[in-house]
Amino acid sequence: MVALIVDVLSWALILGGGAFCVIGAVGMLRMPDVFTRMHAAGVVDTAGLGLILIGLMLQAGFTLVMVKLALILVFVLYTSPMSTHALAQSAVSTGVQPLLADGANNQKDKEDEPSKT
Amino acid sequence: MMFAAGTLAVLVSMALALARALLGPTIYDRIMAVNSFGTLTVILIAVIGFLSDRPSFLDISLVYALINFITTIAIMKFFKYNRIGRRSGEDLGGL
Amino acid sequence: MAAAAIGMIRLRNLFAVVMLSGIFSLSAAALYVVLDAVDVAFTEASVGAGIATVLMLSTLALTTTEEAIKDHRNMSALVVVLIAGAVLIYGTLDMPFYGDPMAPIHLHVAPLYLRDSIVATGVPNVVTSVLASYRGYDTLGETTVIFTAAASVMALIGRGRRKVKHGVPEGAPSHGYSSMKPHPILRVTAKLLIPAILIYAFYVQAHGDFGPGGGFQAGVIFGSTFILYALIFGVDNTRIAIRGWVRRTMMASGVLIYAGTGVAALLLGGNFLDYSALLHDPVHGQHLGIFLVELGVGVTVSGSMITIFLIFAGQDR
Amino acid sequence: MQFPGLFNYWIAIVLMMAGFYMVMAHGNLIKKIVGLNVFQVSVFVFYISMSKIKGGTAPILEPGFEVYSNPLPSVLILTAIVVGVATTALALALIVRIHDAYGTIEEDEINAQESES
Repeated sequence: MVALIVDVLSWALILGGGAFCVIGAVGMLRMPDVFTRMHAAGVVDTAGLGLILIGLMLQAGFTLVMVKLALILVFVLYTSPMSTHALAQSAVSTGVQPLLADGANNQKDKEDEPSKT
Repeated sequence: MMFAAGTLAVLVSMALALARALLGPTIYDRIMAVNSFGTLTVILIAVIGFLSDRPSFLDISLVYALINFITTIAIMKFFKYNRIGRRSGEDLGGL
Repeated sequence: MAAAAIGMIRLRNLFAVVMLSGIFSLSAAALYVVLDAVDVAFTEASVGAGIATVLMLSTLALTTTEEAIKDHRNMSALVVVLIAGAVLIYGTLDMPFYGDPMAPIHLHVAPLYLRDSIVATGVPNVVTSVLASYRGYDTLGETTVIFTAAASVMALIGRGRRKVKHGVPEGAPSHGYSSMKPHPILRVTAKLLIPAILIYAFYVQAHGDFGPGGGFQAGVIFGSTFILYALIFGVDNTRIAIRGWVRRTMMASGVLIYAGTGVAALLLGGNFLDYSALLHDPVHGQHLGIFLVELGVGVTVSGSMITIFLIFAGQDR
Repeated sequence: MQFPGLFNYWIAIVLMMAGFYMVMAHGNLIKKIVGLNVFQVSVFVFYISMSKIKGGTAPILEPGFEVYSNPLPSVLILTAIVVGVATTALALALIVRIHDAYGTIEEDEINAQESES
């Protein structure tokens, strides 16, 4: 009985995580500029990875594997906001220039315009 | 079965992230795509470990989680400090 | 797997090559996991995604980031490549099929390794035991190659400040491996992460006998820790944290540990690198020998990686 | 099953062709190094795919598994990767020196400077 519940739960979690991954990736492809794409990437990093890893943890039970999965989760939850933060910051501090420089690259990344306000 | 479904989802997202890395107009799009491609690889390796009944291989994804961070920081730093004075995003035109 | 391959093929048309080579190596490692080569995937994970990309970026920072725009459609090269590919594909028609257990490669020494290594060395990870024991000479040679490469990098660009004759204008701002003062968030996180990664490197080193891992991987992870430190706290601080003589001693002493293990076996009455002679019980001797050898590899690799990175990163002062 | 049985080699060969083309057709030295890396990875994939046995698992002995893939290519490739990165570092160091000496990393420009002097 417990096994069944655990199975169903991890099914749901893994499928949900997979769905979040795909949603995040689609968002990454479809969003209009860097910063909104970062939001989408954040979905993959947190919801997708988190749900899938928790689902795997349920499958693993109380073993070393579960500890490792938890470690991965903790590390990613540490590092992913960090790298997004660093990325956004450097994008802000340098990415402003291309639009001010000239209109040469407008045809390529004109989508970037809204973020520069 | 459920692991296969997870693997499939992750593979699809990897393809999408790859597309963003190939298309991405600015350099930051590419960095971001590399980063989330790395995250997806972490998931993929973890799930494949379960898929093949050898979950002791999670070490690899743990390494990825760590190394990925270092790479992103390095790339970010490089572009932040090296790009100053040049128009970033422009030299990507080769597409 | 196919997705990985497509990504790799796409790679060559692109300009932001270095970042894509990062993706390339990530997908290669995923492919290795699928193909059951977890140790290789581990190495590719720590090397390809981390160090190689960082080194490429450092070189880009030292030279130029823009390739001269010209027509790259080189017909003769394409023809040569296509002919070579066609010949190779013709050659593969005689190859054994994918996953065929009766392929010649699986019939000769591999069953011997798989059957005997657990008995002879007591190490469940066959890759480690083959690496360190059966093919010990090979690995010794490769460790020496790494040491030599790092020493050559030192000899080539390690000494003196470069004099820029042309290229990068003098007024260009520093290339970015200076310290990262205005990033409190990064600094705090790095302080939390660096010890964890170091401990993890030691775990990989010690756990290499039982799971994927070992000296090469641990060395690279250990090195990446210092790379992270250098990225966030600055190259100069890293030079203080791990002095030049420490780095050089690490590079050299790893090879010495390796060779010394072999010589010790020689002195104790075995052959060179015959670890069975190290202790009374041959299996324990093998185990100890493998441990020592992996330690040597790890020390050399980490020393070399830190040295190479610091040389590249410290160039632009 | 004649046809699909060999696709792993073909993937390696296609990769090799990509890397080879990159080495030959591009004048930029860094691009050449990246091409060499691609070439290198193609050889790795070739070896590793040969070592795979259908239904086998990674060569870390554990009770409950009978068929293991071949450990020998893993060993060779493992060391080759690390040696590869060391030699890449060496090549990059050479490129830095070349850039110091000639001010460029384009092959034809270097040749032009050579023939001038």
